[in-house]
Amino acid sequence: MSDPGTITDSGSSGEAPVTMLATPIRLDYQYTAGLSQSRFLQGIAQGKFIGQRCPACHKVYVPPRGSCPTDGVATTDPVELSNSGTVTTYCVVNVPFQGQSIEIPYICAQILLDGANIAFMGLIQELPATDVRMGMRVEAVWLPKDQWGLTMASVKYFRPNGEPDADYETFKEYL
Amino acid sequence: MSAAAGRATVRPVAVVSAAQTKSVRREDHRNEVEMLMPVVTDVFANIGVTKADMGFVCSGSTDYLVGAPFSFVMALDAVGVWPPMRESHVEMDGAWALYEAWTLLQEGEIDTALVYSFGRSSPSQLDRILALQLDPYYMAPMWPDPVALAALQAQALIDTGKATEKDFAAVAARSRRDALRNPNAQVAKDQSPDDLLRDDYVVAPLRRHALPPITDGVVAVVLAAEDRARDLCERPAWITGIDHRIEAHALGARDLAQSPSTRLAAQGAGVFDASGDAPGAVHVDVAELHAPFAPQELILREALGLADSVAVNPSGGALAANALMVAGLLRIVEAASRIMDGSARSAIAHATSGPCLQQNLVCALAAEPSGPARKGA
Amino acid sequence: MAERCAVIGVGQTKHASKREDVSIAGLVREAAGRALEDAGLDWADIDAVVIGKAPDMFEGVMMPELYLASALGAVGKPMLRVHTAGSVGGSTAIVAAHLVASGRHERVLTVAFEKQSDSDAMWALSVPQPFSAPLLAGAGGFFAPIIRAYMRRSGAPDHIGILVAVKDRLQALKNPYAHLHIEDISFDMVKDSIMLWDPIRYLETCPSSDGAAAMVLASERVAESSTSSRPPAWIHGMAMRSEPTMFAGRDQVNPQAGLDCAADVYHQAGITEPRRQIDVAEVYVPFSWFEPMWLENLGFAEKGDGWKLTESGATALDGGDIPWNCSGGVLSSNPIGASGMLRFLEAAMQVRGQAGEHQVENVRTALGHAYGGGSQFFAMWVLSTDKP
Amino acid sequence: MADSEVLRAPHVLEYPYVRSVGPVIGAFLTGLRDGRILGAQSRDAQGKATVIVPPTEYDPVTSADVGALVEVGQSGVVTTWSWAPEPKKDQPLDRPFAWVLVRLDGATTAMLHVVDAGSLDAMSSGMRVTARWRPAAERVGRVQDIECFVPEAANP
Repeated sequence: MSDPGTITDSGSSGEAPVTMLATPIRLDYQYTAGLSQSRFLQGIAQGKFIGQRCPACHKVYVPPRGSCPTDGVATTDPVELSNSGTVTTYCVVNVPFQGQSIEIPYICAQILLDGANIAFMGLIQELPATDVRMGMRVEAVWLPKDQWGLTMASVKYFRPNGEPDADYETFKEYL
Repeated sequence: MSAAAGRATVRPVAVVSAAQTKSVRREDHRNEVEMLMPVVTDVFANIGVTKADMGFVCSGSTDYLVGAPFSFVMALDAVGVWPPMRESHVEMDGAWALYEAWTLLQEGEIDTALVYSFGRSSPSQLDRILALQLDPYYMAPMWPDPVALAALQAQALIDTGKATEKDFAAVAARSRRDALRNPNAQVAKDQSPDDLLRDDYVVAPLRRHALPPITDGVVAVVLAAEDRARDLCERPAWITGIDHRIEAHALGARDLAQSPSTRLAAQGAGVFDASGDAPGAVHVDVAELHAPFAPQELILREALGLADSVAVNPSGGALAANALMVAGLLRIVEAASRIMDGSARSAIAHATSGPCLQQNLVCALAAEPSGPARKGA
Repeated sequence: MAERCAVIGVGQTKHASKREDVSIAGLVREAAGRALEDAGLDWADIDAVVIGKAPDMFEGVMMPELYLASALGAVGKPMLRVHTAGSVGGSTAIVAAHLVASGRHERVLTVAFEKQSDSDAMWALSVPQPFSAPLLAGAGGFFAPIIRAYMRRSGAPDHIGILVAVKDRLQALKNPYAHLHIEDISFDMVKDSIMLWDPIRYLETCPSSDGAAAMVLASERVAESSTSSRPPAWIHGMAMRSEPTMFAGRDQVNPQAGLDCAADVYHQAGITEPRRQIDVAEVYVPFSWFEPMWLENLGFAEKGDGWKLTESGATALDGGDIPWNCSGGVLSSNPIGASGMLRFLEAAMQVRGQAGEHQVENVRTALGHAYGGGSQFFAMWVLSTDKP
Repeated sequence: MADSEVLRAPHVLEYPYVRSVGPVIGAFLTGLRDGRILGAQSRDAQGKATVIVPPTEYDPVTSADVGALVEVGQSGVVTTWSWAPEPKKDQPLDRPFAWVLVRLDGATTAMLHVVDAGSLDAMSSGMRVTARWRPAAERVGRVQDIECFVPEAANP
């Protein structure tokens, strides 16, 4: 042991001083989807969008998350929704990011399925990114039936369904 | 330093309702919202109120149990904060959420608050996530597990000559036996300390029985002030004092056999006002101490100066159920419940956080807002 | 009933994308030490510490307040840790202020920080969970549709966002602590920057920063005897509101929780005409278009007219009647957990006359604002030179 | 819905965090890489001189900035210990070992590390231990540059 004394040289070995420390972290979890999400995904595996109605305010949530967020009660009443809906608002994604699997630019839209009271984010394809509009009517395009599974990836994307655009007044409360 | 309250008068605030899930080893068919919703429903239904009656909502939880950022955000859907509400969240045990709510109630602008916490320990690797509470440069990189650190504390206690492994087993045996009378407990058995001493070491000197179970659970309480508390509850559990303190983080800079922060918190909560702080001088009917490891109960008893007559952890304590982020608030709930059911007139509840009792909260409760009768006052 | 409370010290770090010269403790200490120095206090003078930050996964330290207790002078004292998503910096200050307002303590240190460079914010914000929908759009993809909805509703022209992006970066040049100092910022530079999430351009977004903010909050007695060279900034109102993240019929452009929070804080402060009565505001604007949206939500403009205020130059430090984000705002520095506290802190600096080059003249009343997540959590305070 | 229909799946949270360490921690880690153990001079609440090992940037109790760094001994006293019969993933040793707080010669505070003692019976509070270093070429500036401590008698 050398004598204790004040250290004046921080890198006596001649190497550069240590300034960074790598501390990799890996944690494993067993994730539980819960009842509502499980029911929804089992519907998807059968090619259906199944929402849930709040017994208090009667709004239909899709995908359901177990509770009505405004009433704090369980949404237990299942409601099968249409395969078509309305684009309430959207953005054009023009930036690459980690985990992205689609060629840019592409359209991400809030889609309000007919019969639902809340929109969810969906991909719009089969039209140029510049042609998307608020109010555009779209339908879900599914993977071949034998590829349906317990995942939203069973829905490939949404595309225009040919109907005339919805009037702004009909969806403005969902913005 | 003047960490003491700047104002002498404390507004009487009480626990007026409490609800909890049955603590279980693994709740894997409901998500956090689905677990929380019925408990929030019950805590309101018990006293005939709704969320609209609440002046404030505060919760405690940690993202690391869920493995996702912002996990408290979705949990809020179990309450249904619409129209918008005054609401806040601490990344701490729910006992500290209760402290935040109590503080706000002191100002007199609101009269009620909902406090809840949720903790599902089963989906995660608790040993590893709790290592992430440690200094990220010197300690966490060696991944010490919480049992290993609690065992360092246990050995430090043994080295003082104040306790032996047999004392740890006696704490565990009593806790598990008492838990037989707690329908929400997870681990409840009638075993003698000698039987328990045949357990293997998990990390010596801690044998299996000195460890808490891994638990999933949620808990909720309603606080109310003054007349509102009396209107809502026949026997409100009045909070006569509450305080919390933290110690240094570096384990090697602490005396692990003592809990000075518990003592400071107890002083701040007025625990010693009635009876003085001599060893064994504190007489209350019930003490619910958040001691996840059996030796910690002995350290806490000493710090709090509890008399031998005090019923410690009649619920079974954290050795009977220990949902992370919940177990501290649950101690307040269990202590308050003894007052609300008329079986106790005075109680102390304690919550802890961090490695080896680094941070501690003490809450004194009584059947009267003025607290227990003062000796010689 | 509540006791009076004032800000008597502020401190912040130099914000940067990577503060590789410090540890996590070193970062928070830099801000906290400056706040104490400004207040003329020492660590031992502090009664309690309240710390806030966004998700622990940014640094990979669970409940880092435990490790930070010694760095923040909290040993032997009460320490609270707040986490309310993006609004957390504001909420943390409010929780700390209530410790004084309740009569509990007389000198409370409050701190907020983020050291995002220990990991990657984009990773931490978007950890995919099993069974969740595939990540379609990235971070801005959540906000861009809301901005488009605002444009549709208000009829705002496309260039409004560019005006805000330029204004806040110009103002940042007058703030030595700001992360972004873009000397040659111009309308064309923003306009020509890449369109990331149409309608959001690259230079219309906030950076990702390491940084910390701290304040010392004090009781009336302490504030009036403070040895700080600056006067106290008195709290005239503080409020928090939350609403659910997603619900049927939710108005994300003009959220009710923001309206209610503003109404509450204005009521407390006696403010009936925000634009006239408030001299300067620091408002959480992470994407440029949120300035006109929050101008309406906070009552500085009628619904649909916020963009007109921006376009008129009213919100500029240079010549505006209601300057917003003279510090450069979130668009110029974004240590997420601290961003909200920086808004609260910059409001205090304006009231105390210590904002240097970005000081507005003759400030009496200032607003600090923070919001979080998908515009569902709000925290606000109103400060003034006058004791309430 | 039967419980068996509820969906469950593994979930991994993983990131290669890289932390800047600042001057004090950096000097300590640099010292470890070079085979030296440094502490920080400080004063306790009573004003008595102390040496903090491992050096924190601020005094653990008073929160004051620490003073100069000094080299301390590579041996010291075990202040408390625990015995891990089954090492867990990523822990310093892959055989049964002791967790210890060890107060090195010249230090006031104790540091968390491990002792390779072979058996629980070889451990006691107050025993002396000494650092066993990784080979210089393997040291990068982290606490694991000290592979472990060993009972002093076993490594004179």
